[in-house]
Amino acid sequence: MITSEVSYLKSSAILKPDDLVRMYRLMLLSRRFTECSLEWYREGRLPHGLHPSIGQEAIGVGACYGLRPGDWVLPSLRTTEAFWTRDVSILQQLNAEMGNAASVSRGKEASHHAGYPGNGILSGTSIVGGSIPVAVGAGLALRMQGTDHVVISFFGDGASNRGDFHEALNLASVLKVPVVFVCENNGYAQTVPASTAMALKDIADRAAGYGMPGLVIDGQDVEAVYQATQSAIQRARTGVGPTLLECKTNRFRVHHPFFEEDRSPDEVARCWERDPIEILGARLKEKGWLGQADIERMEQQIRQELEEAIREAEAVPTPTPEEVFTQIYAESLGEMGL
Amino acid sequence: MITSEVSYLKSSAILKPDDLVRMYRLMLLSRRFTECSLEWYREGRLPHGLHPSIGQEAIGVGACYGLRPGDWVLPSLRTTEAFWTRDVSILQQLNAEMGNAASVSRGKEASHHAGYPGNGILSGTSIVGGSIPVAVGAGLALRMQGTDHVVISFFGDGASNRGDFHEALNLASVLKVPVVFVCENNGYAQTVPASTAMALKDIADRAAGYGMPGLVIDGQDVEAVYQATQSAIQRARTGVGPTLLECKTNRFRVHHPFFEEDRSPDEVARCWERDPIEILGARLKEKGWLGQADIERMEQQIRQELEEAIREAEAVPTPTPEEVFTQIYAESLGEMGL
Amino acid sequence: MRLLRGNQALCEALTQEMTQDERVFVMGEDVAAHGGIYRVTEGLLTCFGPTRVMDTPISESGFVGLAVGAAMLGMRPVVEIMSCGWITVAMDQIVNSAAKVRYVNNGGMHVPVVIRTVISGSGNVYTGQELEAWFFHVPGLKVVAPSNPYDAKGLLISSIRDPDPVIFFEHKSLYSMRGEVPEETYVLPFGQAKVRREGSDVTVVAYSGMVAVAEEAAHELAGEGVEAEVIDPRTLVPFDKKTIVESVCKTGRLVVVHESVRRGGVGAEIAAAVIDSDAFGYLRAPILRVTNPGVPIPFSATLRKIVSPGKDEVVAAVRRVMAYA
Amino acid sequence: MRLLRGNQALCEALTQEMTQDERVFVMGEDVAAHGGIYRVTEGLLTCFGPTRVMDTPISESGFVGLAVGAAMLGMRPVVEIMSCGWITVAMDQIVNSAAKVRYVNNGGMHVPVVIRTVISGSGNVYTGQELEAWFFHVPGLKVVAPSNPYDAKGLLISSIRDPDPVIFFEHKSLYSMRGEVPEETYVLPFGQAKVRREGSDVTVVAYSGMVAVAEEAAHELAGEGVEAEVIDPRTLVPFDKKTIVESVCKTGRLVVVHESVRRGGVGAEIAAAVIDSDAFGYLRAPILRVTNPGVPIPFSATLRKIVSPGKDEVVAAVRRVMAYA
Ligand SMILES: Cc1ncc(C[n+]2csc(CCOP(=O)(O)OP(=O)(O)O)c2C)c(N)n1
Ligand SMILES: Cc1ncc(C[n+]2csc(CCOP(=O)(O)OP(=O)(O)O)c2C)c(N)n1
Ligand SMILES: [Mg+2]
Ligand SMILES: [Mg+2]
Repeated sequence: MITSEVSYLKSSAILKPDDLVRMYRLMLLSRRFTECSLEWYREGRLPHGLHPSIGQEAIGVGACYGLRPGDWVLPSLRTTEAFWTRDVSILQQLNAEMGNAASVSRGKEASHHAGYPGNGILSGTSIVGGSIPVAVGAGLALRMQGTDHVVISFFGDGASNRGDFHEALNLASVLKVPVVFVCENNGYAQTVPASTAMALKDIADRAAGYGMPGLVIDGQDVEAVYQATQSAIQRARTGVGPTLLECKTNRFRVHHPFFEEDRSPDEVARCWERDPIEILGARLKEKGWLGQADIERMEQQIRQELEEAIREAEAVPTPTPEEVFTQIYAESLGEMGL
Repeated sequence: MITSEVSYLKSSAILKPDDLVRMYRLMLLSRRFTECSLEWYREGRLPHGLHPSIGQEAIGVGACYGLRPGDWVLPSLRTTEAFWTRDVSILQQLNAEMGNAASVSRGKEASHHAGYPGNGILSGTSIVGGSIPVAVGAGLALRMQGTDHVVISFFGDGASNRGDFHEALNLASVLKVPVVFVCENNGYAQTVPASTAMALKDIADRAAGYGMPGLVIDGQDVEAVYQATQSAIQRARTGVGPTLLECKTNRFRVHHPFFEEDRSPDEVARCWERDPIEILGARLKEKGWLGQADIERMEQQIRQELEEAIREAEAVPTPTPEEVFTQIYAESLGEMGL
Repeated sequence: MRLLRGNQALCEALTQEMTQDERVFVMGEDVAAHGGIYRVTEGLLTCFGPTRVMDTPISESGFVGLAVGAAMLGMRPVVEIMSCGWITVAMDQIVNSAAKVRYVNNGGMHVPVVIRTVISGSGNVYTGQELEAWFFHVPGLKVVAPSNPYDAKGLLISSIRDPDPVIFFEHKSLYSMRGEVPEETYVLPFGQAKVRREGSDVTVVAYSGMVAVAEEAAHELAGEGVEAEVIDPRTLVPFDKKTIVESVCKTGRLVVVHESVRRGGVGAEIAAAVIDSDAFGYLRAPILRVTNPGVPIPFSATLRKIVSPGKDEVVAAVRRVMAYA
Repeated sequence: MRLLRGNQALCEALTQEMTQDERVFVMGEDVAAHGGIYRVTEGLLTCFGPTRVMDTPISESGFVGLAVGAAMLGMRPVVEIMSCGWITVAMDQIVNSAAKVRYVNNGGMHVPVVIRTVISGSGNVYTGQELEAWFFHVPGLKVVAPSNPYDAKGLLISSIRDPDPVIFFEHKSLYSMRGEVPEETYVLPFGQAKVRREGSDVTVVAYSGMVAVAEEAAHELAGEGVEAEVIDPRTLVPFDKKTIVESVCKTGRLVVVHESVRRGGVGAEIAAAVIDSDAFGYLRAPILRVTNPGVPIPFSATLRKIVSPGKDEVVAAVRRVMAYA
């Protein structure tokens, strides 16, 4: 099944006003967290900076919102939203961004590839596309263990050009693994436009090559993402098989603060015309489910949480030197490591 | 463009009776060469045995027949026919099967991955699928050099599940490389049926994922293969881009003589119902272009050529021991190799 | 005791572990219906069914990645890569996924996966490659290389039970080698070398397919009055440095034998580690290595014989170190 | 003479070679429009146009394969893999395609390709990996690792002109390092070490980013009256064993420094090769290695400092060998 237009499967999953407001808050939190992180990075308060998800917030929130405990996700380098939606706290992620002694990896890995087993988040690698087969394997385990849990694998348009994408989707389809592939197509891989990297319009069209449904979703519409993912999750849970969801989106910022922006100001400005937070906000206001005052309260709350968290994170010491040698293996090899 | 049925592009390339008789002879030669090689291997006269192409002869012959000097091919482990069609002699390939001092690699590589630069044949590797990007690179070079030459990349159904297939086809399409991808879909990778390895009927459907036309061809019909390849070659030569041709075929024998046959005798017998040599033979007889007597003469000639060649090949000495150390690098590193 | 071939010993290890631990499963090309091209997984499909014994497409990177993901969620996958010559296509999943998970999660997740692969020093330039040195170089991976059926069974069971990713090298000659193998389940600890033969004149370290070659050489040398101590480290990571250093302190001479390429091979590390150990002061001769001299394995059998180290080369090396000073 | 940063020196090498040889072309991620994330390919797109300077999809295995195929038909591709941490995905094309073509064709075809990649010992567990030892182990590959802008330019030009596949390691610190670089085109021969500093007490071998560290250490040691001879092999394959062996014959002491992991690293081979050389009889102390001790590069800068070898570790190792006997 191939859809070459923006569309999504109908689903019975109903989002109540409360849910939508919660989704709005998650997106807003992610936006502010990212902005602050970039700011704090510029100020030297954070060591590395992150890959800003600004403009793409609807994808991680919409896809993860309906997950159940016991389900798993494997975020891309940019799916910051997966963490919030799966209840990782600001403090946890700031600790991770700092690599301090309270971070989940105790300074061994950065925030964007951090794993939180307690929250159903698998750690990814820096190798673009390399985590897609790992996510499929996690799904395989869940099925072998007799559960009806599912895995969501997030990755970018660029990752879909890696051999691992191909092998993973083919394996998932032929083994009917309960996994949902969510491609965050922001049209770029670092500085290279997708049009330079592939000769097709919709990555969703790749699904047919694995005998899998592929759908194009409006990645700026959190409800659309939610509904499509829910259908795909349902398909996965019931053992029918995996689905590829291509969420069309835009990267509103440069790839990473290390980079210079090559895109024209015009092109970047056009991205902002469809801000997922604005889109949901307008809808909620229209329905009367969220007022300007509510939003301001939310903003204030978030700002306060962020400030408390950074203060708290900055008070945490760095890991102790000896820790660098632990957890390479289950046991220390000592002299047997040569 | 996707065709999910057996079909092929119409082409203006016209095969004259002479051409068809020559194609018949090439297929017959390949069949007898392979049968003899297997026999000689059993008798210990050849050291390794080959991957029998019996039943698949129409593909290599049909695809390579219309190539021009200056075009290149990169055969799969089973495209024995590419060698004959590009004028490699029986003796050359027997020397290669023996790895003797007259073999093109001087004993360094076996026949099925031999390169014959003079005949426009690139060497492949033992790594299934690994040669597909290499073939694309050859095509890229031909275009950069300002020629209108093309490359044919042969590979099996199993190879289409490798990441390199994905990356190579995507690169070829986006760079509009003059290459034709010919997938020899014999339904098996060693002992694993394609139905276990992928959840789709037609590998041609994968082409859409690269923005490339994909066509299903009757791989038992040498004329169909020829016509479809000619159209695809035309498309490549004129700079329009690559094409994926899926040739449906059957492997009439076991993967390699090292293996035991897992398929039922029934299944194997069914393969023989569509023997490409019989199919073309019947057509030629019907048209009156080839009589039974011609065929018998051909058989006899081929048998004689084979016997002369094996005798000649057996008289060639093995390479001299020192040769094992040459051509690792352009120059001998001596002590600088450590 | 009962004699088994190496492939039978490995198959028994898999069968026993799959019986006692339902988290263990097997994945690879031709491993299910066909029983493995070297018959190591024979009968497993019948015993354990298609959900635990899976034939895969030709997607080594993909299915190693799957195994890593499954292991992260508590399974114990054993995957087969039919030849070390194309483990090259799965390096990323092995090195960046499997080997790093424990570290980046500070132990919060780990990857108990076993990757079985076949080495041989025969075949051709591709399939003849023995690349254990690559994995040896990567923190986070354990590397196992049994030399006989008894060790193969015990080490495979230990590998499956080990909490870390293990690259398990099976030399083709192991499959047809017969040896005594107990029926019951047993484990062999990692990092314990086996002194295959005691001797006081020279220490010969060899692993995998070269242990038999070293033993043959030792036998011949004994006829000349030279007593070689043959040591098989059995696991390369962890590595039993102590046993080897003690032996060299005793003999004062060391020859290292491996079938893989010399430059940057495991033998270089063994030599370098011994040099930087208590044995330094005891060394009476240079440390020699008997290895592939740096040649791709050619197709011609005549040429191939020149490349792979055999008994004669080991004997010659020992004679050289014995002649020293 | 004119001072250039390392990335400028490399860019100049590419520009000059592309100007004088139209077979040379460049391929990789972000190399064209962006000019390379480390600015090594800056301006090439403007000079040579999109057919000779190509941005690729994230398909390292694919485009390395393309480069091999193009090289087989007479082109001279230079491809960039942005971090050695994911050269893992291209191992098969490098080792089985590029490295074997000459041999399997008995010289009838060959692969003059250059694969540039970046090492750093910083970043994280993935990007911090320095895997030169893997390539060092593979017959058919040449391995180059310049330590300064002058060598970088000359060695890159030599690499492009070399008929064999070259893996060209660029340490991140090289890009910002300034050094004298002649404007004209020049080549540096492979297999010729550079004695960076003469000394009679101890030989210190270091390459790539560690040469500067070794020189710093030598400077400090000179203050203590210890004269270290610092040697940069510059190319690891071919390797200038002679210069190092002669130096060790003179000094009697050897310390090898590399930023990559110790176990199975290039340093092991250097030590093992020296042991099995004329220098054996001259060695007055064990050969020490100063390396990453076998730890993935952690994200935390505090932790990272512990892992990467610095001046102090080199000084300490030299003091240890000086104290010996
Ligand atoms: C295999 C590999 N090649 C290159 C890189 C460098 N790199 C990091 S992020 C990135 C772009 C990824 O693009 P995409 O998958 O579209 O995700 P996005 O950054 O747009 O969210 C690249 C090329 C890498 N990390 N891994
Ligand atoms: C990467 C890799 N995996 C496994 C193998 C072992 N192997 C050799 S041929 C083959 C089957 C190839 O199947 P297909 O591509 O369909 O070609 P066919 O043999 O059917 O012609 C396999 C699995 C290999 N050579 N390379
Ligand atoms: Mg993108
Ligand atoms: Mg097949």
